[in-house]
Amino acid sequence: MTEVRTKKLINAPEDIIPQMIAGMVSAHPDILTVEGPTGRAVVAVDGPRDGKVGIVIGGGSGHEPAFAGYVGRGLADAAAVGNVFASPSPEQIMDAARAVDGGAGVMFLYGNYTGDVLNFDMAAEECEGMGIPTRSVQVIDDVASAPKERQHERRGIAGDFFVFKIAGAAAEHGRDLEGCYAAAQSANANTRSMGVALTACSMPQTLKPNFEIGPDEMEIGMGVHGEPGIRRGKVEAADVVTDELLEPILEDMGLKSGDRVAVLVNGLGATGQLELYIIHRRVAEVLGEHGIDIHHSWVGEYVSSLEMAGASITLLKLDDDLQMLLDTPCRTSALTVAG
Amino acid sequence: MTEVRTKKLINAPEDIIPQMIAGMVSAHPDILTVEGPTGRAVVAVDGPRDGKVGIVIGGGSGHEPAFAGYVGRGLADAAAVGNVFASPSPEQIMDAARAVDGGAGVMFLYGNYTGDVLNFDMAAEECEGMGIPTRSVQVIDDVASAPKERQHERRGIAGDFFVFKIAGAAAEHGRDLEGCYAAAQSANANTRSMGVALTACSMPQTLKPNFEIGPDEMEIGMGVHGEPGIRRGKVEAADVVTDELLEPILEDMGLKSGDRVAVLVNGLGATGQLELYIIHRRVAEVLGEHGIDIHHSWVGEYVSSLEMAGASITLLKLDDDLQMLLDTPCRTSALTVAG
Amino acid sequence: MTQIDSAFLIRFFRLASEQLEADRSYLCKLDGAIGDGDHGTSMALGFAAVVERLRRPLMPEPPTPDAILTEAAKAFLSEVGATVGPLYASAFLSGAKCLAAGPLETRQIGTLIRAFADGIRTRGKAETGDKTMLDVWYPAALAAENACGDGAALADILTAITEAATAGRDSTGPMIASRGRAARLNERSIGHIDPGAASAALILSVLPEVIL
Amino acid sequence: MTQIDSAFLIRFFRLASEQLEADRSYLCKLDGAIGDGDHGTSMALGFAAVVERLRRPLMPEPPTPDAILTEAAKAFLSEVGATVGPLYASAFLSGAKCLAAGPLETRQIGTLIRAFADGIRTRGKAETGDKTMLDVWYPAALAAENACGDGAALADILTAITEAATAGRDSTGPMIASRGRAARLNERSIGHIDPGAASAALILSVLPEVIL
Ligand SMILES: Nc1ncnc2c1ncn2[C@@H]1O[C@H](COP(=O)(O)OP(=O)(O)O)[C@@H](O)[C@H]1O
Ligand SMILES: Nc1ncnc2c1ncn2[C@@H]1O[C@H](COP(=O)(O)OP(=O)(O)O)[C@@H](O)[C@H]1O
Ligand SMILES: [Mg+2]
Ligand SMILES: [Mg+2]
Ligand SMILES: [Mg+2]
Ligand SMILES: [Mg+2]
Repeated sequence: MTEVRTKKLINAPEDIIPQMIAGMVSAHPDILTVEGPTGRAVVAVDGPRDGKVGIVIGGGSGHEPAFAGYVGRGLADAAAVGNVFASPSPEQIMDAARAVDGGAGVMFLYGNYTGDVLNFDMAAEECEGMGIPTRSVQVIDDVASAPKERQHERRGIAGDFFVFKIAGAAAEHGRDLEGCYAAAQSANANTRSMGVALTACSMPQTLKPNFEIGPDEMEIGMGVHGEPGIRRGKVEAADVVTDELLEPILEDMGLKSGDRVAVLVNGLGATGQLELYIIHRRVAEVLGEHGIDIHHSWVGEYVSSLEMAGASITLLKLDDDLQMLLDTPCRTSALTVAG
Repeated sequence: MTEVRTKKLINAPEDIIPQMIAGMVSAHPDILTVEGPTGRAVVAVDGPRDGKVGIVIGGGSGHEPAFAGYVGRGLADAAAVGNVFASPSPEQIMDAARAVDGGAGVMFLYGNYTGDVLNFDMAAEECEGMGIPTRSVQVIDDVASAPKERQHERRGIAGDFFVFKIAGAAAEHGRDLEGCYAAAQSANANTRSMGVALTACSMPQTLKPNFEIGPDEMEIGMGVHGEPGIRRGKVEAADVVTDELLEPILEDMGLKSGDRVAVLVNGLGATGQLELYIIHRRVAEVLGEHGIDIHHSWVGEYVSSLEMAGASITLLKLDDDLQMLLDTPCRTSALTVAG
Repeated sequence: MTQIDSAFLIRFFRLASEQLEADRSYLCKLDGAIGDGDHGTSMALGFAAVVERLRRPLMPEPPTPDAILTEAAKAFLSEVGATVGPLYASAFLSGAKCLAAGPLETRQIGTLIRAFADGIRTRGKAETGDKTMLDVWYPAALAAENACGDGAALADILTAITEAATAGRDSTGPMIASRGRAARLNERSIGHIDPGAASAALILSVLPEVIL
Repeated sequence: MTQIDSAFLIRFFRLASEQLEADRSYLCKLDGAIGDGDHGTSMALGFAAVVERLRRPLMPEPPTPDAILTEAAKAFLSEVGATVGPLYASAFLSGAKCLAAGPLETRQIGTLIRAFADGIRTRGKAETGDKTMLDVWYPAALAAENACGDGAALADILTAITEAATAGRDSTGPMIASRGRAARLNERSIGHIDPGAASAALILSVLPEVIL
């Protein structure tokens, strides 16, 4: 199996990121534009405004629609787009930061990976040097990636979706940098995910599976870059898998009857909505049994892993403020919340 | 390769459709409900209204978000959901028709396949017998499936997206049955698609690839159920493939400088947005060279083929009425057009 | 069995259903080549639904042959839809008409087969030579009628049916499809057995076991 | 070469770049096992960007060693970002400081290697034993300094470096990662060579060819 090269519709591998960005802008010129010399800062056409906190998200490519798909009015003002699975560079992040700076400071949001932390921190230092106040939020939703005592080490996976959405809405409501940061951190503290992978993904440069997984195996807790998870075993029925993903989330969050959540059942790539909805059915069933209320659900591909087969489940525990921010309208290529 | 079983997150294969429907309704209770004894009619919560033409779409499953993902205010009032790749039955379609009948007649829209035609025609006969006037539109966008002289024999693929959207908007604007039918037929006559497949999909019942395709091959013109296309060859660069898909569309439609189109670059399953945007980039480039204006683009999975890798390109040639209808707000789980 | 009566039909649906279930993936594979790979599933589900329906009480009690075929049509159609739902529903309804006056002699099986074929043709508008299930149903009907008219023994009539069905199935290989999903392939459908013809031959292949 | 000067550095970057490009998929494969499979690509792209940059005119003209390393840092970082961008950028900037007063004797190569290692450590906060590239850079630096201090011949210093680098790389196999992406695997990182250590060993492996 590892001998077969994965087929992809790309041109030269070294051109994929610029060509993807060109494709996004050509598809959504009413929402997106590119600013700065690196060509890697995708900026909302009508997002950044004087006096509004600038929201910059970013990370490696291969997770489409993350990250640039979440750029637009009411959500992120810009995304810094790295190479496949590689953090954007400080220069690329700075292009984004400069484009969104409206005098009220800039907030960076990204998944908690060494590479992203290093690069965004360098950019943040540069901003501070220029007199632009910044705040950084590392999303840490993946319960499979570290125990609760070391939750600050956890990876960011599909929970990006909720944390970005909340941060964008907070900024849209005109909150100041500390207010936006507080909202984003509240979302981050109340978001948990866990995923399962069924097949490997392949980098466009190698077209070879990133890792080996048996023809009847799944990996519970695998990361969105194919980082090993916590258990490998035979593929099981959707309900069994769903329970195995959901249980640690419920436990980690200490959810109880009467709580309200938003749900994201996220496809990693090759797994389609037919399967994702079967998973959501079970999620809703289990939450119902626990007396936990679903405020809103999203089911589809929101933070992908190239063409990996698999899925993840994310819960965001809501309070009134988070709920209001979640419901705040936004218009991006990947998510429209209508007013 | 055919020996390996495709991994899917499902429970018992015979339960997948009811469980998928349960999942959809549990995820989008504000948009969707199920009506009728077959359990296969997914109905818009606030779609059907007295005096409004009822819009019923449908077809086999495995194309998610088609069809039930397009049910909601401003688009379809109901979808009849068949088994994987199999038309819904007349009874299932009747559940949908009864749910949406508001006294102004019902319009059925579906892809042009023998099975769908037979079943929807039986339902239409039954409606007429009950005094519900009906009109049926078979979507025929796939230029690869028959030559222009026999275009009424063409298959319906991703072009469903545009034809359904236009029909739903026409009904939302209060047009009568003939008016809705005229708008849908106008969309149908102005929509053309062509696709390429890189890998096979597997039925949930067999978990075996539906057809054989070499590890370095692609099939141009393949249908959304894996029906053979018009040319098999080595996988080529995205731009080359895009040109091969786009050329017959442009030629068939006779598009010329100054024309306005909407674009859909649709993923079949395993092919992600990174690749789809690279394709859109080239589509925009070629249309630009021809002086053809893009009014709006959608890029993502809109009519899928289980986990098949591949993509299709669809163009809808717009006049003022089609453009107005395309821009009309709608709210469904798969498509929100904000007002 | 000497009559095509209710017992015959019940036994027929049960054995056909078992046969189709056993050959589900073979039929799916045939359909994968020139169609969408679901034919085995639709046929197996459809016949299973019929068998399931016939297990429950039917009016009149005991049910008449035409009541059985009418219920079979409904059960098949409402279970699978698909292309084969309407076609086999029409086949069974047409068979119901042909048995409305009461049971036939077993030797007259060709009459029932022709009724099925006519039902399929009326609904689907195909003709023999279009590379469909009709390329099995009509030749089988003809072979049965001819053998019956020639005064052949029941066993020989059944052999004639099976042979004609097999030959009909194989005859679809070199044909270009002009109905259904495969019709868009033109020459590329050549060399593939039509899945609907193959399932028709499987259905007919159980007749000896039903009857003898 | 007898001096670690501009010519040395230019040659070093060129040879290292070729080596990393040649071993791109080996490094990706190592990274696939305990990371995300991109390490070979990031390293190859980063060093290629440096070589590309050094082909264009640099200030001052001719460029000083520290100017070269400063530009290398910028080129690498802006090309790849990733984890290795900031780490190697810091390495090169720290090397630039160490060469700011002018070229070193080739025998003092350990001083430059240590400067690189210190730069990486300052930026990434890892220590030896954490299963990272530092498990190659520090042992290599130490081996070079010891051999130099012992008065070893240049060739023997280089051998000491290569041996220490290889041993350092292999030492990461049994370690549990506590930095970077692999740190979340706990025991499951055991038994896999760290990709960053492997690429560090590859970089150091070109030194004999640079110098001799
Ligand atoms: N118009 C028709 N008349 C008779 N049989 C047909 C017709 N169209 C298709 N068929 C038969 O149906 C078979 C395909 O059935 P099936 O795979 O269940 O339907 P679908 O093509 O909708 O998936 C074909 O092999 C052919 O024998
Ligand atoms: N904090 C750190 N300090 C030093 N080296 C590190 C650190 N974190 C990771 N590394 C090195 O980086 C390597 C991974 O690099 P790479 O694959 O390019 O980055 P990423 O994990 O972001 O994909 C690891 O093998 C390890 O040697
Ligand atoms: Mg990486
Ligand atoms: Mg079918
Ligand atoms: Mg079929
Ligand atoms: Mg890596």
